Amino acid sequence: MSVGLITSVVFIGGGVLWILVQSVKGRDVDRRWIFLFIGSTVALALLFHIRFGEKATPIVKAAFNQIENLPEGASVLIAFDYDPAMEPEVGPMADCFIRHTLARKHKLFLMTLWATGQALMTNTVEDVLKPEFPEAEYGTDYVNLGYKVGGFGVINVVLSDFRAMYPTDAHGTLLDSLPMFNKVRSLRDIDLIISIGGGTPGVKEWVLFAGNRGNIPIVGGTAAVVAPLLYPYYPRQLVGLLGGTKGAAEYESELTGNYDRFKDMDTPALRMMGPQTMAHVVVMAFIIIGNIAYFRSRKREGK
Amino acid sequence: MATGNGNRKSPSNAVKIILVIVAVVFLISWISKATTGMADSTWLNIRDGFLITFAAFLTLSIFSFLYNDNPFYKFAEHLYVGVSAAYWMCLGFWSIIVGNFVPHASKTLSTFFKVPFQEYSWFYYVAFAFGVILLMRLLPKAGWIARWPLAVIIGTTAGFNLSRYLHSDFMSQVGNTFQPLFVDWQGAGHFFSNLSLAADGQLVMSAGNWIVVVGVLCGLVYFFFSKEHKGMFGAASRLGIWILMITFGASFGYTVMGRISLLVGRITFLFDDWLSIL
Amino acid sequence: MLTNQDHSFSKSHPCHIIVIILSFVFSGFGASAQAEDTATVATYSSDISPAVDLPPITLLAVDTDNDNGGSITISWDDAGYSELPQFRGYEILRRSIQANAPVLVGTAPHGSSSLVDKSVSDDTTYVYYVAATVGEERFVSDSSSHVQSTWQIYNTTLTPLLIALIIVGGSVIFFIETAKRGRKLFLRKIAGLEAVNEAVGRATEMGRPILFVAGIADIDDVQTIAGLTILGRLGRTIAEYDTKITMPTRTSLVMTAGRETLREAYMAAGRPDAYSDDMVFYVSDEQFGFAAAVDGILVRDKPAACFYLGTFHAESLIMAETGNLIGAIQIAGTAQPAQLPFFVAACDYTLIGEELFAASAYLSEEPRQLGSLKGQDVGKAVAMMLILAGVLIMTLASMWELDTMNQLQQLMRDLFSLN
Amino acid sequence: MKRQIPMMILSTIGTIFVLAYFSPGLEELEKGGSIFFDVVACFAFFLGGSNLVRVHIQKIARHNPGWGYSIVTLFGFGLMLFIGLFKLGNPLGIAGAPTEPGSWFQIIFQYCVAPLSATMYSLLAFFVASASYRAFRAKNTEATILLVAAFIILLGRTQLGLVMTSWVPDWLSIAQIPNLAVFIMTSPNLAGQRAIMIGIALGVVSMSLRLILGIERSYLGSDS
Repeated sequence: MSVGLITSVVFIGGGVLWILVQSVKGRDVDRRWIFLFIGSTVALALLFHIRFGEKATPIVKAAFNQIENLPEGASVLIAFDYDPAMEPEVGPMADCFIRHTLARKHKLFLMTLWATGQALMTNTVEDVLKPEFPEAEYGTDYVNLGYKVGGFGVINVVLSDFRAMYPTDAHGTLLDSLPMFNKVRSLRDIDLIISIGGGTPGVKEWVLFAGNRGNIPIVGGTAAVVAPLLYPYYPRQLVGLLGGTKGAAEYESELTGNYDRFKDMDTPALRMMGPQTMAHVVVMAFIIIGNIAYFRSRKREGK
Repeated sequence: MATGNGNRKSPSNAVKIILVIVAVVFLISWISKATTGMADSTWLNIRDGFLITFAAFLTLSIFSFLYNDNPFYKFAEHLYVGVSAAYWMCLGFWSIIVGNFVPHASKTLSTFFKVPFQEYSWFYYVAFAFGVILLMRLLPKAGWIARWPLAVIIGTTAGFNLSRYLHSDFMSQVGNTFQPLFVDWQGAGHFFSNLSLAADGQLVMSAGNWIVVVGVLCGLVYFFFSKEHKGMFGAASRLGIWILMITFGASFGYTVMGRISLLVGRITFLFDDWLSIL
Repeated sequence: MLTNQDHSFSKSHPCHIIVIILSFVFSGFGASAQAEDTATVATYSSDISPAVDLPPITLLAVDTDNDNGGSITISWDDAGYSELPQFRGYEILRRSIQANAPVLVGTAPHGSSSLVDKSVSDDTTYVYYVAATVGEERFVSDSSSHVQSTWQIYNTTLTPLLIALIIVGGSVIFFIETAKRGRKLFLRKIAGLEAVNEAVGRATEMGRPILFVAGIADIDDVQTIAGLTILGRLGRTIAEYDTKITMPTRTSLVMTAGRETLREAYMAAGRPDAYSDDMVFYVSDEQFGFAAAVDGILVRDKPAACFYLGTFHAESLIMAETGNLIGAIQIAGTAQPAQLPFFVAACDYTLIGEELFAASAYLSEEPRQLGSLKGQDVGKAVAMMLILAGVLIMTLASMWELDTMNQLQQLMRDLFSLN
Repeated sequence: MKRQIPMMILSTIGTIFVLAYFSPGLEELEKGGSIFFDVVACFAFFLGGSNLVRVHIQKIARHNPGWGYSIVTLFGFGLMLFIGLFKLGNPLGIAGAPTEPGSWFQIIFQYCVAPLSATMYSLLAFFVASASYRAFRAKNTEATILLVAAFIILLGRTQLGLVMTSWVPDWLSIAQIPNLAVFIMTSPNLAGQRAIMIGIALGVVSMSLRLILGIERSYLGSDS
């Protein structure tokens, strides 16, 4: 147990207890104490780098297992359909998926339906893929198809033929000269699609236009706001789903727990979840205390 | 209570001292930021040091509102209002007037603003004329004529939204509710022999659909205006309001995470970008 | 000549890379077409490959339905070319009847059988060809019949929507007319609206102002207009009670419309002298700049009653919690489902969705306005019946695999998906 | 007259736009409508801006309480307007976008407007906390349902929910908090959202009709 965690727990416990005592005594706690308390909770958690081991929920675990259970050398397509505003939430997911698939020696096809996704995709390749997997060879182990206009229309086309939409990859190399495309003609030759994104086109479009029609398993990663709208597709149309920072954090913990090589990897989502979890606990404590205070006061009035 | 800030007399010595302390703290921050800066030139370091310090000062000024209204918040608020109002006006001028209107109205102006001329369009002149009419508001006698552009806009809004809402919020939502009440039905025998309360089991999934259908119906009953909510109708309306309450509670709970992220973002800015202690 | 045409087309089409590549690959194509001048494409293709014994592709080119013109749909029947081992795809070629040489308008992959050409002009008549590319050879169809694109006056896919409009709109108008003739209407209570007078009264008693925020959207949003119509009724009460009102706005147009509304209200209450333009003022188009200023007004002016009626986003809770802090009576109303929870939690009364649009009718107590509410109820009843019918059909179709049931199910889906 | 003409304009345009939705040939109208709105809204900036300046000059002239802050507003407004309209410090001059990276306009946005906006936004974290302490009390059935739903979802968003109910067997997995949270989001929550949306659609139809028919017209001001 670190000093930081102990300090924070003592702080939160003490604070909650104090507010509880005040409330039970029938004194309304000044909201400034509540403000100070929630602010300090988040600040402490950040300052002491507090993090909790997230255990994957079934829906995230299912995504993890899907990649885990593919045979070595399977073809996996990752779509980066997001913009910088969504990056903090879904960026960590992209890093995880790249790490996991390459560690499993799958072949990676990277593409994006968002103009703004292009730069983010390149960043991920430069910052994660190249330094961590120097052995991965372009054209044999991964390929960057880049961005094409057309939204779900692009999906429609690549469902029957990659070359019709992408005569070349993002660097202008003809697809036919890339070894990865020897056996891959269309999306139907892909073993798994991972769609990362929170807008339109995004996971929903991949499910409707590729998953349903081509019968290809899809794993999704989205911003938290969109996730509830996608739950109805799980587990039949979506094999697994990562919702927001929490989903990303769960995946990070699965990865660090199962792979020695990722033990010390950067885990931005887990880092974000420390303050999140503590703040949630505090908010829940507030709801409970508020109700205890309310019932006490009603009892008193009853007498 | 925060409401009880009372009638403090004119700025006391304490307030002055606080002002001085704050000024000194941020001055020190500026100097230290400027001296530890990484930019190429001293001038850039001084500038960036100031900008970061100023942004931190504004951030803390807004946070100080949580304690009480105070001169720092007032300063930040007034600065925010002035700067942002001008920001939007400039954007409106450059993107709409120069970006859309000028390329359709005048070759000379297009050349002046260095935007490619497109083609003359009478429509833009009409819009321009109505814009001028709106400004008649400034004249006491002709103010009433300014209602014309408002009438055009409100007419457009009413007409267009009528069909659009009926399409996306009425037809589509009614259509989305068409779902079987039994999921994956393979006969009663199969249903009962596999009965379980598993989250992905047939019973729970079917119950979900029942709740959606009954919930939508009862929710609609709640909104009925011209029928007294009594008897069966009253019961349905009561169930309707419960469903609405679950909706509100669930949305509230779900949003908390996003809101905390915002705070994490600001505190990270203060700790990392400004104080460099993370 | 041909290359030029190809090039100008390529600018407007995402597949332009393919087009350019192909125009190089088949550079002989333009030359031969030019040389033969009057010849159509079909002859040139059969010159190259008489070997394969397959009938030519048959094709149909028609104006795209339910659109704004500038689009032709080409569909074809593959005669077996796609089964050939070296099949590479289809090319769709177009020739305006004045011109001799066709241009490539697009390519289609294996398995496809139609393409929408959106690069046509309504003034020109065209013919189309479809070519199957097999290896290095191309098998070109006979030309399609003459076709010209045009725009349609009515979008037939929206017919169900039109029927819904007639039913819902018709019943609203019907009940407005009925109400004119003086039929009494029962209306249930809406707590938030019952409290309006109480709130204004309290502000008068305390000698403190009333804050009114018509949302943060501009005047081109129905919710803002709904907020303003409520202001129209509320303004009369405020003028009668002679209470002060403060209305900060996020946009200048809402300020203008708000002033018109409030002036009219004061006029109607017989207090035009008490009205001043200063009651309504523009703050800043910046969402949170506006929120910061409203918070400032709340803590400094301490209004006794706050009304938040219109479109709100994240600032809803910032305003409502600060208003709660100063102990104001707060009445909110919005049709933003995402913000309703925060208003419900922090305000005394909240108008939920539809109630916001009904509020001005309620407050006006004018029979015609109230009649429209009855019309809305008819709409709800229709919605409920449709849902029941749809659910019944879906359930039955899922339990008994009957063709008629499945057809009915598909029909319901099509009717409501409107495409 | 002062009221009849705008009334007529509104009814005519409203009717045209209701019908335009059904006519592909009139698609351009909708685009025209938004261009019209944009241009008029730009002119409205004159009204809003001049009013802003007038209000604050008045405050300063009358030495109203807090008039000193009005100077801050006017200073910020004037400075930003001057820099923005003349594109001062824009690396690409007049041809550059106003928000060109490195331009003074963009620097002020980045270090003044952006932090202010983000911080104002982040106040929500505090207000969410105070609202949950104060407002989520089981005063009656409705409030209790609201509170329980919120609590389950909150639990489901943290590790706590999973840990607390991980012992629940698979045949009862709906009782596991994360699953229950998903169930609430996708069933009752969805139903409530839909009922609200259908109601809103009807409300908009009815209000638009009242506007187009001229029954609702307070926003157009008075006759005299």
